[in-house]
Amino acid sequence: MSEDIILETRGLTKHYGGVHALEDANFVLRKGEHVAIMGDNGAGKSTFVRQITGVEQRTRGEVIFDGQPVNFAGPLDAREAGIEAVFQTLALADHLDVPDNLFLGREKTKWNWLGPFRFLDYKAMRQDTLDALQKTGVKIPNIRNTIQYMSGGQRQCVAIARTASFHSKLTIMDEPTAALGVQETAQVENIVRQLKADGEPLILISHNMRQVFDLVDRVVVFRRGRICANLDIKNEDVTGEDVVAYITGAKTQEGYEDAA
Amino acid sequence: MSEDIILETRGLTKHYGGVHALEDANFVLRKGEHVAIMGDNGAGKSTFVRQITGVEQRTRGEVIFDGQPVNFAGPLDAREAGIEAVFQTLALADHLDVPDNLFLGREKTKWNWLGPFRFLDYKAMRQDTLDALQKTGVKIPNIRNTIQYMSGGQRQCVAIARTASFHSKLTIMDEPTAALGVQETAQVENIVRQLKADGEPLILISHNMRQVFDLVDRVVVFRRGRICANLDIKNEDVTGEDVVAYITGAKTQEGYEDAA
Amino acid sequence: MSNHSDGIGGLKYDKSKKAWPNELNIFFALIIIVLVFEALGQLLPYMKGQSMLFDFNTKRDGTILNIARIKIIILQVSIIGIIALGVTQVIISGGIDLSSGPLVGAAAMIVMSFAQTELVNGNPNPKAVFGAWAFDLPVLVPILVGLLFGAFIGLINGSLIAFTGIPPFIATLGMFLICRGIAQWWTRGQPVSFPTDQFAWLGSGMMPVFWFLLLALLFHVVLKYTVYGKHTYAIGSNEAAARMSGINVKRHKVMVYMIASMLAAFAAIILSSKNLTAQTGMGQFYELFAIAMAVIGGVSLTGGRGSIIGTVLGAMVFGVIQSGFTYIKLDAFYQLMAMGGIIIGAVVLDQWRQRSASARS
Amino acid sequence: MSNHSDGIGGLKYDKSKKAWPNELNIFFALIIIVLVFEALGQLLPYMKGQSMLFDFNTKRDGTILNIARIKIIILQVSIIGIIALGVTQVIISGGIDLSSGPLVGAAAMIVMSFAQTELVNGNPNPKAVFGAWAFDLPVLVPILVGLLFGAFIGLINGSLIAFTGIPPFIATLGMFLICRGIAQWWTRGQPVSFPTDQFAWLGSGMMPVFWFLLLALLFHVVLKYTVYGKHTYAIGSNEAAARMSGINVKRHKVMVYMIASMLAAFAAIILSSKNLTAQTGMGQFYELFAIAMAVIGGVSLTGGRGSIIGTVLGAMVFGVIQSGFTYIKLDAFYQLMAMGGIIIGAVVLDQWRQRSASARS
Amino acid sequence: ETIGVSIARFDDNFLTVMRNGMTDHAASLDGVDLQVEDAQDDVAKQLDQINNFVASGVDAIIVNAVDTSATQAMTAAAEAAGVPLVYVNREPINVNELPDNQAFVASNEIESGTLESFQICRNLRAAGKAGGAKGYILMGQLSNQAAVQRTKDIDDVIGMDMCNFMTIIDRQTAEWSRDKAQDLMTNWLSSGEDFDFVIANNDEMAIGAIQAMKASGIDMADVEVGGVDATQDALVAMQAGDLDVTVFQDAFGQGSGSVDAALALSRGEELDQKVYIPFKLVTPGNVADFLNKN
Ligand SMILES: Nc1ncnc2c1ncn2[C@@H]1O[C@H](COP(=O)(O)OP(=O)(O)OP(=O)(O)O)[C@@H](O)[C@H]1O
Ligand SMILES: Nc1ncnc2c1ncn2[C@@H]1O[C@H](COP(=O)(O)OP(=O)(O)OP(=O)(O)O)[C@@H](O)[C@H]1O
Ligand SMILES: [Mg+2]
Ligand SMILES: [Mg+2]
Repeated sequence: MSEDIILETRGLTKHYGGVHALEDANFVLRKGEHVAIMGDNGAGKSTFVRQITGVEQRTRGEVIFDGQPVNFAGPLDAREAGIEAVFQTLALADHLDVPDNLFLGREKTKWNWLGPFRFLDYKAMRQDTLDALQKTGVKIPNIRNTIQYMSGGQRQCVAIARTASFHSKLTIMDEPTAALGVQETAQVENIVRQLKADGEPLILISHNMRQVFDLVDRVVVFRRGRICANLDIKNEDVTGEDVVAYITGAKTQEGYEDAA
Repeated sequence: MSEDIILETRGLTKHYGGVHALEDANFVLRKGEHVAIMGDNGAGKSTFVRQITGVEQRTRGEVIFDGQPVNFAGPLDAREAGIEAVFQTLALADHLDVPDNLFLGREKTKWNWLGPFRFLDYKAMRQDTLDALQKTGVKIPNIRNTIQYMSGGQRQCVAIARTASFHSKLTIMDEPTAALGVQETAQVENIVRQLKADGEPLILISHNMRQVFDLVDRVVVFRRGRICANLDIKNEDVTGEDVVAYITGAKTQEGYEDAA
Repeated sequence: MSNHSDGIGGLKYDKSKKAWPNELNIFFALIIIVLVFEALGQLLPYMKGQSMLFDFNTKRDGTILNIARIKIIILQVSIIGIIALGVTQVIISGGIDLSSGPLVGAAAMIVMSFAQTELVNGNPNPKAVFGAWAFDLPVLVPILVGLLFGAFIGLINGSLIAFTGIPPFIATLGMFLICRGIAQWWTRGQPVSFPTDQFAWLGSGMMPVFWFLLLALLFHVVLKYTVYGKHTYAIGSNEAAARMSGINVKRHKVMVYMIASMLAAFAAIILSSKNLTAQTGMGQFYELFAIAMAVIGGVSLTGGRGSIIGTVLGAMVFGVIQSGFTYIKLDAFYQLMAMGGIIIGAVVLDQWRQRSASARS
Repeated sequence: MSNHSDGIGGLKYDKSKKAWPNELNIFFALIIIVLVFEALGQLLPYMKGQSMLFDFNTKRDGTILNIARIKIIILQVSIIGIIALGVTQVIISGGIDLSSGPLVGAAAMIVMSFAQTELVNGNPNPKAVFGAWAFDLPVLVPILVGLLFGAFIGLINGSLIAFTGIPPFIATLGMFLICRGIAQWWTRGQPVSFPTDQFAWLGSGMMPVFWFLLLALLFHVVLKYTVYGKHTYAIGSNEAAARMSGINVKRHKVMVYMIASMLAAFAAIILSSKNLTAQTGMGQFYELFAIAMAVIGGVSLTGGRGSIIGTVLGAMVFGVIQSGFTYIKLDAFYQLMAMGGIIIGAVVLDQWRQRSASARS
Repeated sequence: ETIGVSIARFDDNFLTVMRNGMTDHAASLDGVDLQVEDAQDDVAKQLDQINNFVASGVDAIIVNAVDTSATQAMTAAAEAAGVPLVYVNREPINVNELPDNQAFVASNEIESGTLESFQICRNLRAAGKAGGAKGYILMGQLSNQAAVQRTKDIDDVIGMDMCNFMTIIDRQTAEWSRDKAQDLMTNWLSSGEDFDFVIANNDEMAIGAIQAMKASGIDMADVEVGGVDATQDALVAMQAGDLDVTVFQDAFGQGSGSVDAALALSRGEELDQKVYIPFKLVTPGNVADFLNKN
């Protein structure tokens, strides 16, 4: 295996009862590379992400991260290994406010010798939260309100700010701009460009063709639980219509005939 | 008041504690007209919808529907008056399956003399569900699975199918295609076109400029809880950039200087 | 039901891997518990190889089954079982009902006062609550009084929960205390005894079992096949969604609590008839056991999931445990501990089967 | 705290309309209840104008306040209050603990067996559980034994809930029965009495109040200002999100239940010391009242919301009610009913204030 | 004068009769107010109730102790406040160290279980079963003193030479309740074992057992059944020939006696500090004497 591969899956498969949500996915991501995953609703994209991040346990297959076969027991393991993810369901605690959510699981603290009873450094977290949100361009009248009643876009921006605030070996974003307005979308796309500039690899799930063509190097298409195309859009001559054809099943790439 | 107005709001206002989410909204919708509401995240679009549909009680202002001032105690009243809505939060019951969700609150039944204990006509509902879903283009392996684990797009299509299956005097869709794939989005846009052809009025909330210009007659822009522009895109010369300028606050339309 | 039209494309769907019904797990747990008791019967020296469910001497009934034991297993849980049917709906709708136990006590006292007979062994009834007008009333009177009382309590529970928005735990805990108060206040703590023969018949012999199974069947159908049932599940699954879908959530909740309380009141009628007396302390801890039966039967305390079949099986688990303990002559202290362990064990088993079923597939 | 940097633009935000803290509502409810009792004291003819909290004769204490009554108001809820502190955390984390009451009984029996004195009025201790070695042990021994027992029970509760995934209601209901069994089995139902003077001191006089307030302060700080507290709220608010955010949810839950059970065990120590005896029936219904105190104090049974201050005020509500009833000489039956009504009323009031506060703004 | 009363349990039949004895007697006296509280079988609650009485400034307190070994703390609380205290029905453990302004009116619990089981033993002998008799024990709530004591009494009687022909097949708790006793007895019956007697810690459980036996067609003449309390229901069952033994305790008398004692103490009058009220055995022979007593 070449040294510069950050993530590889071999034969990754997930069945839910009788539903074959993900079948035999072979996927490779190089260091510094930005890849988009596209596909119909229910094609298995989020399922793929959940297997990689340990949110669920795979039915079979292998995941190799940073040169090591890994078997995360939960998302905590994945994060500790260096994978940051924005999940489609956002994973926010409704009754907590914005800073609490942003720092959930890695609070800034004082008096760390107190172990689990160490004290929270509320002030520092609040300031950092404002800085992090600024980057997403979202507007929130009062970050100390609980997050439960915030608008769809505000919630999504909090989840994105959380991921963007911490350095990682791999960032995964599942439809990060779905609920975002025009301005906020532009800001989040800037965050992605910054990651690219920093050389941090990214998996982006999106239904937005323009966004995908603007941002990433390569597109992987899922169809009915299988990968059906792997398109190097930076170097090859691929159009939006081609991608749609792969998504709908009008075309299937060579080497992926199983998915037909 | 002219006869052909289906919905009008006067000075509609909603405060949540200290948050002024909606301020003095004056809005008019004519019969058969399709209007889009655009605006930043947190601008108050969904709040506006919630006041009209009786999900929440407004702080002040008037709502006139179909010529009558109305004061819906809850969404049930609004639906009975003829307003169908796809909410941003979708409003699905996680532990029920697809037909149950589609027909929730207006089940097909037999033996109606049994009152609340009348029997469900499962078979008819299942068949109708398949037909309704077909229209949205979504793919669901088994509609009798509970909806809790379905993908974001599948859930959204169920919510849309629910609204599209029933005739109404006014349809409201809050970001209906946010989570949808390319194909499904096209299908849902066809549903909207069909509504237009049938002369049913529609309020569409969307962040997608292309979609808005394709589908609707008029765009109303919200900013910081206030309406800041009302653009007749069918007849006037309005570009996407103009709309963005209104959204971001770079421009404010005459007559809406309050919102500046 | 229709078999080839349940999907509209997309992923491959393998029909042979249908989800394993929850109720089967509980059924297995039940069988395992029976087998353990049978094994203990063989292994414990002082049991002299007795069997729990079989009777090889066939000395009493002429069958190989120990009919007497099978009867008592279900008889002793029938009355709490009736309550559990109502509690099942309440929990499915996302609520909880703590008042059912004390309601049994209060309803029993009230009902029995309208079911008294005039002469006991030829002497005047020493426990008479009212004057002569209340003696030897037709059996329908106490039944109606009981059901009305239940409906009234349920109406209050339901209205408080639906219209003021207080948590069901608090509304029914308050009602718990109120009903205990009513039970003690009714006769200032004196028991009420000596019912009419008609009334005594309602809960005599295996009648409680008959009522339990009849009502279980009825509510199985109601929950599974009627609009009432569907809305109950929908409200428990996502109350906001149910409201937005146009279900009249408040009215429905009032109905759910009223039905539950009427079932508890009916249980009180059967219980006082079975015992030929009503006492203020009756029904103690019934609410906890009714909830436990439902939960063991797979009803989820967060709402939206569960079934009457599950609850009936959950009740059977309790029946088997109780009879099993007397059968192996376990000391009372150990009974409590073992009962606690078995309740936990049954649910752990259920969880574990559910998980391994989904992992295997 | 910082005042001008809490928002980043967008809507107009009116700071003067800050949300009204929940705890204030309960405080008002408390005051209303006190005022009602004072008014009743003036209005009821047989009360002869007595006051509940004031004592104008100053016949006993020399102050205008009825110190004896104020003391007993808080003294009588201190012990359940200590349990309620633990229950508060459990509920905030999205769980429930039914085992705390029976745990009090079991822990009291065990603790007292290690706290016995050898000679009672010069005679050998008639209730001795162990032999001579267990007499007159240093007071630390029974305390440690009690806390260890509590930690052990909590460990089992927490592990069952965290690792097998069974509902907390069932795990702790099972433990409820197990602890009752342990309490009865320990001495086969015999009470254990006659502790050492040192041990007797722990719960004597106003010591229970001291412990309660000390622990309340401690846990107020822990829940509000530490990582432990924040994670407890996060898990109760959205367990899946907490897990996805990298919180070790399982380990945390075990901690929460261990702390709750240790608090219940500590309550048992204080209780048995206060009563100078341990008895298997001790702690009956404490779990329900501890939960009720928390809920009246604004802790949400669906998790994620609540505070220690609220729970302390919730406990005070019970204290005032109980003393108030004796003060106005209410019959015991009516006491139960009125207590039920007041619990419901306090929470309804709270709900109503919350709503009208948000409507007004 | 106001007297505070704390009763162990309101939903106990016997204690209810005793309570009525107090209230009826107080009502017949001029200017005597009773404030009766339910301790709900909770020692801690009982202690708090006494403190509440002190805060209300009552003139005397009557306690029906939940647990007779928990009386020390109560004695101390009342003594510190200088309020007279009377224990009723259950003998406090510190009976010999009571301060001057405290007294007790009670029965010796050891008598009840002993009278009951000894009479059963004699009946069995009379029925010619001295060669060996088997039976069951129905116990009350194990957290309750009376249950523990009465069960121990049974064992003590069986331990005597005269009664050692009796053997116990099984003993279980039916928690004082007729319903639980009915189910428990039915369970026992389903094992098919023969038995000659059933001894219950109270009448309610004895009646439950009788109902279960009758339902399965057992002739009540063949089985000796004993209870304690002599409640109305029990006496009726005895008249019908179902119940063989019960034990009468003058609940009404204890109740009114305790009120008199409390009044005397609060007025500083002379008084016997210990008043024992004996149990009385009730059998079909003398049942008529007790019919209208409890
Ligand atoms: N826990 C589960 N149990 C059963 N089926 C599931 C579960 N999770 C997902 N599925 C099914 O697996 C399929 C793939 O879902 P997934 O969420 O991966 O789709 P997706 O590609 O992310 O779609 P979208 O673009 O709509 O987000 C869907 O058909 C869904 O119903
Ligand atoms: N119940 C509530 N309590 C407090 N604040 C609320 C509540 N509901 C909404 N808000 C606030 O009101 C503002 C408007 O929210 P709304 O959901 O209407 O935005 P939106 O325009 O629909 O945004 P998006 O495009 O992200 O969906 C937001 O700042 C939100 O935080
Ligand atoms: Mg997805
Ligand atoms: Mg919105």
